[in-house]
Amino acid sequence: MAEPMKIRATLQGDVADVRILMLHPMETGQRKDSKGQVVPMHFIQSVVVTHNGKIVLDTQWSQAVARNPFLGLRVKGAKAGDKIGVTWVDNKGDKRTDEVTVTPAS
Amino acid sequence: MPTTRGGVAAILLACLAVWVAAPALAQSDDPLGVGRKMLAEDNPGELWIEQGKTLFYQKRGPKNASLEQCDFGMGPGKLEGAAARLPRYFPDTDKVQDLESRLLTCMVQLQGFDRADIVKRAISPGGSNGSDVEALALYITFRSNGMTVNVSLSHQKEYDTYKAGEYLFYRRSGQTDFACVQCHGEANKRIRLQDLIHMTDKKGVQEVVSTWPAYRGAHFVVRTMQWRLYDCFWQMRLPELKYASDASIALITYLHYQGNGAVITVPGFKR
Amino acid sequence: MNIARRTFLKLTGGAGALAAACAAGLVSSGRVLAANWNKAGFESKALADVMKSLGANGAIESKDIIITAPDIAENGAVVPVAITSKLPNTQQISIVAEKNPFPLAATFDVSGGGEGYVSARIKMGQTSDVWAVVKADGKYFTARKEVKVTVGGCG
Amino acid sequence: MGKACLKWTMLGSLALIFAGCATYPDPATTRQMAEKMVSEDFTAPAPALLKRLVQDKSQQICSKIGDAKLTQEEAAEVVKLARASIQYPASGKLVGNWKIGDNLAHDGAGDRIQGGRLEKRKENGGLCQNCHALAPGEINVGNVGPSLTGYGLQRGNSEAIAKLTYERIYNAWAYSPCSNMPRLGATRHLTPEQVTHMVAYLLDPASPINKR
Repeated sequence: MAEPMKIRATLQGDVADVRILMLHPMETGQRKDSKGQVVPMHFIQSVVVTHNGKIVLDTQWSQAVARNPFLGLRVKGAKAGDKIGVTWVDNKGDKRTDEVTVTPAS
Repeated sequence: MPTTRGGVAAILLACLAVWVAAPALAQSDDPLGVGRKMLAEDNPGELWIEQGKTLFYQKRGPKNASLEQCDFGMGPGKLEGAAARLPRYFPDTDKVQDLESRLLTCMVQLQGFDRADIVKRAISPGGSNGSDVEALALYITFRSNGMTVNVSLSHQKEYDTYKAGEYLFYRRSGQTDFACVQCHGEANKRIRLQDLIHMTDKKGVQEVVSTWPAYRGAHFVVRTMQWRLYDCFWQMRLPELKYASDASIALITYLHYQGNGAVITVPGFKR
Repeated sequence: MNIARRTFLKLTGGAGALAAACAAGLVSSGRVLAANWNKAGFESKALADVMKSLGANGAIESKDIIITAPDIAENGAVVPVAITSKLPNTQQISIVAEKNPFPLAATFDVSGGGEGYVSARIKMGQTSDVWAVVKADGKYFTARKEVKVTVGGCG
Repeated sequence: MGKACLKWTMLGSLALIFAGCATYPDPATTRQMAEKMVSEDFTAPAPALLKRLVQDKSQQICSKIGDAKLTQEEAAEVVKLARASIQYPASGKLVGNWKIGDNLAHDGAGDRIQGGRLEKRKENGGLCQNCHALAPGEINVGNVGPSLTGYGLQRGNSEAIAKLTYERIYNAWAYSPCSNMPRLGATRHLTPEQVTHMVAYLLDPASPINKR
């Protein structure tokens, strides 16, 4: 089962600074394990970020995105308490959705 | 000492690649700094904190017990500030213990795990999801975040351990004639591009004792202080340092006492 | 532990290993493609083909695109790249590592309140120009920056 | 801490209450305890490899703690032992092949022990790149030791320089007792032949290290 993401959404003026960390192997399909077996390709292909349910960023990734991926973005017109949702889907069909609320700058 | 790795072919390839390209180092004052800062700002090590917390409170092992009764020196289950005061002397084991050796004691005594078995898995394969001990060590240290390292010497065994650690820090051996101090005794030194922390300097040693466990970028997992020491001895061409051994605890006691006053900020981020 | 080291070798053991990692073939059975996943673009081996797949032929260089990335990356397996587009009505940002076997690393469609800014981390097999390809107001623009890749664990 | 403890001791009667008041052990006790750790807390795939932990006379002398200084007598002894250790290649030729030396200088592997195994290599790397700047413009080089860029340009390649260079690589302590530089030949990390190749790499005008 996919592990939870770590999402930070911090308000800076009317822009939410969103930083997302995901736990994922992002296997290229070329690497061999300790027994010499090729580890099958396994990578996140799509990450969709929503602001109060409305899509603000729709990404397509290749296996060239680094392991345990990071995604940073900024959302205009945000206010404290707004919901930021993130969903990723990988090439095996595994998916994970997490949601946080936008917090005021500390 | 930072580590070096790679198969022969890979090394030669890599070195040649760098060397053929041979661009001037000084495009900006710190050509590596931008990347280091960007990586450290969003540290994947944070993904292991929850995992460590879950492992700590879950009933596990042959005795089906959580670690809530584990005493890291502040009383059973009291984690706030506990890591900041380790290593310390524990009367029940009659030993000075660092965080990881104490954790082992609890996993064996409270949960009934086999010590040798935990030790075998303690340092996880690079590119894996990490080991239980790595996640637990991070979570327990994380509960001291923002607190000041405050290791005290009062029991005779604490004095003894500290002094043994100091001795080992300066003890040269093996075919490289290295002790720790050969790489960590001066400011602004590097092994290839990797900065070497100046550990005979207060600020340097404080950086060491306040940033482990850390996410090791090149391994994609959280590494601990025990791993850091193990890896140094590997690179020095010396035999393998036993996990949670007295020698490791002595070195950790020496460094942490030297680093008193540092503010714990984990997980650290290492290249 | 030896497993740790060996696995590691295969992860980031050197330029050769990294190049191989980045050269991963895209032929694999049973994978689930996201509906809009730019298969042609991600399977392109040359920058020109990537541009074509994005519909970005004839894109012009723009000073309004800023690439933030290290001059020297210590670890080619994790190269941070942030792209800021000040172009009005930025709709899409792509990150392309020119000398990777498959150069197109990621494409970001910006909509709603999304700003012209994304930050990610990519794998790079060798020293290369990193391109930002930006679609704004229906037109395509580019910027590039060289990132030198040293393999930190060399020797 | 130790000092505070002594003060208590000086308070006489209080010292009785805190009988055995803890304090730093003396150097001999420390040494004994630490050496016991060294003998018990490391593993190796073969007993011979454990011997790497055993210090030779020079290493013992060179393990000064903290700011302690080497005495003149100690320095002289280290130099004497170092001089006696130097062996020359059977061929008598001190300058080998700079191309081989170049590879060696950029090779940091060999002889490490992990997971119960000794790293298998035909020969050990020369480790130079880890600590020294080498050819002009090389990025991935260390600075623990002095820069070697232009080494031959500055010194020429006379026989005397070749001998000095050979000896400094074979056993640096013959010239700089207890310096950080490993005694690469004397500790058998490198063979005399390998050292000659590194001498060539440093001195040959065609070597990249001497490119302007």
